[in-house]
Amino acid sequence: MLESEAGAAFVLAGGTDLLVRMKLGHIEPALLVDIKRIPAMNSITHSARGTRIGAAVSGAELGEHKAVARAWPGVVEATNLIGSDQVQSRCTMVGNLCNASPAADSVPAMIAAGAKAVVVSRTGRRTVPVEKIVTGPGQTSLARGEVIEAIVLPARPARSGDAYLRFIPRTEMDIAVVSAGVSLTLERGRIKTARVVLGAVAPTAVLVPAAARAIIGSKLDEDALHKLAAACSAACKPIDDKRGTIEYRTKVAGVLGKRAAQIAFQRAGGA
Amino acid sequence: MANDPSYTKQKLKVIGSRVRRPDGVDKVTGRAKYGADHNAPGQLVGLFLRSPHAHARIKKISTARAEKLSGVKAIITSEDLPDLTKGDTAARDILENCMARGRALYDGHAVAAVAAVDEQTARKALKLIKVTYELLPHVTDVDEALKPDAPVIHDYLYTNGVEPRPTKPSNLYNVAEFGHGDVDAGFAQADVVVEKSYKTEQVHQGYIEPHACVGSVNPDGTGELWVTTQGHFTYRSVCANLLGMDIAKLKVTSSEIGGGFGGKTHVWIEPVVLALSRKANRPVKAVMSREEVFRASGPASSTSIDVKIGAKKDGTITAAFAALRYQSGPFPGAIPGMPWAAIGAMTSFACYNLANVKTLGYDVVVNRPKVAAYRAPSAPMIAFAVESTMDMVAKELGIEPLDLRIKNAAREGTRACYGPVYGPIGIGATLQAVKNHPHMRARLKKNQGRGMACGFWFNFGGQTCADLNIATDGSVTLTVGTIDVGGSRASLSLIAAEELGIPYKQVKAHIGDTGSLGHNDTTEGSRGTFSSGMAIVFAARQAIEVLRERAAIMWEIPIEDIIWKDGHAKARGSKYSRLKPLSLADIAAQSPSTGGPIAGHNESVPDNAGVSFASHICDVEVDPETGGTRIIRYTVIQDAGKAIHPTYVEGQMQGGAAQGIGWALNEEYIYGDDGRLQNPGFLDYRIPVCSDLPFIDTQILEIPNPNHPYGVRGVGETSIVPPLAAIGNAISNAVGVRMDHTPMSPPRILKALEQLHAS
Amino acid sequence: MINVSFTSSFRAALGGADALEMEATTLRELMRILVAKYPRMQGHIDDGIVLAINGEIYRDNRDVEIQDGSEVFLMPRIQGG
Amino acid sequence: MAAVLVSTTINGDAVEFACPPQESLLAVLRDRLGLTGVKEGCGTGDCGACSVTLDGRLVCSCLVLGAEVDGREIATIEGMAENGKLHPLQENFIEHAALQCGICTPGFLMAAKVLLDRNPQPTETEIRYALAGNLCRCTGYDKIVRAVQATATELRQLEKKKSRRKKSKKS
Repeated sequence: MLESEAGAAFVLAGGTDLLVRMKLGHIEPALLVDIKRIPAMNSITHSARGTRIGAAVSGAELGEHKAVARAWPGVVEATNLIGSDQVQSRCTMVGNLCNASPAADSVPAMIAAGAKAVVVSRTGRRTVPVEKIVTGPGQTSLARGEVIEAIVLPARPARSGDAYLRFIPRTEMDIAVVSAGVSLTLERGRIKTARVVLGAVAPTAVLVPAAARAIIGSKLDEDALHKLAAACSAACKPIDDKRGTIEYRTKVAGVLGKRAAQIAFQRAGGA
Repeated sequence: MANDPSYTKQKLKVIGSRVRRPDGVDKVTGRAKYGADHNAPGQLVGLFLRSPHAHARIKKISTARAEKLSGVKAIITSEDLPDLTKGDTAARDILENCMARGRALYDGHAVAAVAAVDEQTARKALKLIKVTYELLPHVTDVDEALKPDAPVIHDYLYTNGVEPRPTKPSNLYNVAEFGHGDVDAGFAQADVVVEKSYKTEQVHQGYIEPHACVGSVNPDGTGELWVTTQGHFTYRSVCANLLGMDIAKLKVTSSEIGGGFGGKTHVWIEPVVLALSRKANRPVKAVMSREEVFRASGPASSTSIDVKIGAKKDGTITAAFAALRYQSGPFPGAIPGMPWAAIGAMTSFACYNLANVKTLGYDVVVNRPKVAAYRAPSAPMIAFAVESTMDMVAKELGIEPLDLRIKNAAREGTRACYGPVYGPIGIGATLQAVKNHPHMRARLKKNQGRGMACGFWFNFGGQTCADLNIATDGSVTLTVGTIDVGGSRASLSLIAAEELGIPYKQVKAHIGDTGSLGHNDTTEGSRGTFSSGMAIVFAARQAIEVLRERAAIMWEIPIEDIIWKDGHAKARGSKYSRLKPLSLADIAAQSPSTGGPIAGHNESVPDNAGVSFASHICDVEVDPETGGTRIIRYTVIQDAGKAIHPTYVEGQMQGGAAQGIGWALNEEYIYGDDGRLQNPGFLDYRIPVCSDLPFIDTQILEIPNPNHPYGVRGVGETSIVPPLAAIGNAISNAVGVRMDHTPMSPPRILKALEQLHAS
Repeated sequence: MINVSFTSSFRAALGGADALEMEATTLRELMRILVAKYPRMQGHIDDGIVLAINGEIYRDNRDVEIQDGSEVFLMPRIQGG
Repeated sequence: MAAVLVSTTINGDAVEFACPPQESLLAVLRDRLGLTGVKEGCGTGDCGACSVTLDGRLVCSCLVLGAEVDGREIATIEGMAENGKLHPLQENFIEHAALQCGICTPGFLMAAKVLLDRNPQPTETEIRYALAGNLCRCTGYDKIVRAVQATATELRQLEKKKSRRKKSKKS
């Protein structure tokens, strides 16, 4: 259907972004496909081998899944930060991803977690790292007729933790001005692997390998944190807009990267 | 006695009790009807086409294709709205603001309107209207608009209030001066002089209910308008005048109002909706979108202010000066002789007893929406500047900021900075209450700071008209012409019950439409409970006269022998000991045979609503790494006069404080270089949400207004005045930076912190 | 005799004066006398003015009695929200 | 696009309506079904005035399409009072003056009810975050939070009484 529609075709999951764009007259869909009643897109499966979250699973439903919240507290928190309780009842990770806003809350956390998107079309199915989906503000690498069926999170080794922090001027209801997601695994008290991702500081969420390198091998001491913050700030290519300045985003990206790393470290059992 | 407004010091029985509001059930069940909740048979949907440009000549509007669309019933441009204002410049500006005439003056300015059978059709029609614009240079910043090379918005505006009259038009349309004494001499006496410049960005009232109305004009020239408004009588006369209708032939009904705060004191879409209805010969309903509310209703001014205060070592202020530059959108302020900066200038140093004071108000036009009143209009911005500077003076002198204020506080006999001499006022009492408040002694943690600030507002009375009708069972109907934004039906019912000596539950208050009462001024200036309350007192006293007359007829004794006490007619003297007192219900039951319905009326112009003062205390915590600020604790202390319904008085104090907090921290209109508003929605125009705020403690001081029988003062507005400065002072005390620009948003605070650390 | 003072903005209309001594028993009478003597004051009155008698503000009522020895202050009309 | 025929349940009653596929549930409720207690403050999910529940979950009805609710259960403010008796939240909103202008009240009541149904003993912070999707410009939220707290206490006491009665019946 999506493939054959000549006009503007959209997938409707939670609708919390799509309906706003329709209301404001930014888009006039010729076709809307509601995926909420497709069973494969509506469920969460969680096992030792990994976690699969259907594209139509709402933020609230994800938040209520205790096992996923234990394994991936950062991813779940990030998803639960999307909007109010009203929005949580409807919004989805995949919708958040495909809306392709550089400030999407769940995206840095997903990328930090090494999440993959299961992309389906009439001709088949492929698995793509989340960071390859969004190519720019409002743009994705999905081809016409392709939709994301689910997000897959890898198996979680022991001694791992993740965290997501965003800065907003209020306590709720805002779009992130800057955000940071960190996921890491410890070995004998030291950080063995890490992924650090920033949001709202570039056209897409950015994975910052230099920031990860700054803390790998460390016990997250002051020096490592300082280097991490510097690497985060260095990776920023933000814009000045109504939500923040270049200067502000660059500075606070480092602060949030540091704070998110500390939380993730603690969650992984680091001292 | 009957119409004497003097304070009576009488012991009050029901006033001051926290009764349930009569419209409560309607409002918790969804039954209450607001602006958008009314529908008329056969109504059309009205939509507006608005300019995307800040300033542009409208070369051509072609509506032909839209008119041909099936379902489109009327299209209006300025050509359908001839100028009938006969030299009344304020009315002409309203007309031009409702629909652009030759030029679009701001992003969002209406250029055409459509009435169609449904929203989809109306939307399609808007897209088919083709407007040819020629872009003109624009200016949105108040300081930029005053520069010599700024684009001059109107070639007909010459600065008023300066001698000699300027030879060239400019964006500065008015200069006003207030004050007394000799400020130069005063500054010469000072040991310390502090000067500082400030900016405050534009904010919106942010009422949750968008403007909405249903208008219907008949071919015979009569019409009806259902509308959310703070002043249905004013809407009636403005709409009738603009459209050439007889005022009495237009009936305006005020719906329940979903917040106004000054923003619903002026017409925006209503005259156009009536014009659409007249053209289509069908009722038309129009509801603004939230985006339209931000772009095209009436926010408050953005400002640029200089303040200079001089003081002696002992803390005595020797001189105070302020220059205020306020923008009012593309048109002069709503009241020709009293534009926005002038009002701000009048309130500037009203809290203080000053020998030498001078204020200058510069009013400026820019390419932004036409400014409207917002709760104590113009006062919060100048209070931010003055009260911040007061803290700086205190710091220079090494005096506690509170003590500096106490030392210089205005009192009875002080000449106010705006001219007159004060009667009994409450600023000193609020400052003493601050001093004694436990909040002032609470411990603060790292990165936390405490600030306090004062505020002033005038309060008004205005033309008022009210009816009180007694049914045959003794229940009482009040009909008032001021609207109920925050529980005034309850307070007015309490007043009637008090005066008549009957239980609160026996009274039911209604808001009358324009057909049921004489003119009532708009419900602004904190006047609702004050002035309608006064009219109800007088109406009740008139009704009591009638009740005594009727008792005299029933008993067949002279009226002079009858007194009204505790809700009963009582015969005075031992010769009448056999006469059992007659209750209001007893007399009402006999009314058909004793002369007909029993009622009281009042038409009056209550004045002297009593000036009002408040002092606020605020604790903040600042995250020094992000500049994020949280309000940890907040206390409002206000002289409210007698609180008729203390719970709703507290509500006014808390609500005003919350709006001030939003203004201080996050709310602002953000314009791009293209002159377009970038954040016309609640997502990026950030009003405080529930999790942003703590409980807001209140302390009501009841200093009676000598000019009201119960001592009532206006209470609604003053509470928005102090928060900006209280928060600025608290931030300064928390992390050492003096903020001079609102909102004190995280990027601004972080930048200030970095500058502090760099120096 | 009553002492009449004015907001600074009215000074031009009063030929530079900012205080006057006048005889009047009501605000209406005072304003009539004032305009007769200073015709340019009519412009300010048309724009809207407010009078204060000994600090008590009268925005609309013009039939208020003025006691001898009172101070009357004239300023522009104000509006609220 | 042609109109969609939808069968749904609103406040316990079976309801059928037809609407264009792009029409919001908010527009359906207000303009087609006359449920004007559901308010529109923004139309973009930022103010919460249009809050209703959909299969028990709190949603902004402006962010739901009418066409999506086929076979679902919707509750609006109009259904909150049962058999002519106000819900304790409604009582307490009046009692504590938790409303001034009242336009946001239906949305707050729906959000507060969902909160208390799930969490009978919320902390002040939990209440404030649960209500953060609902904007109020009049009250500063103070009396709203107090009304919810008072209701929570009242409902817990009611619950205790009920369970005590059950126990005494058993024994």
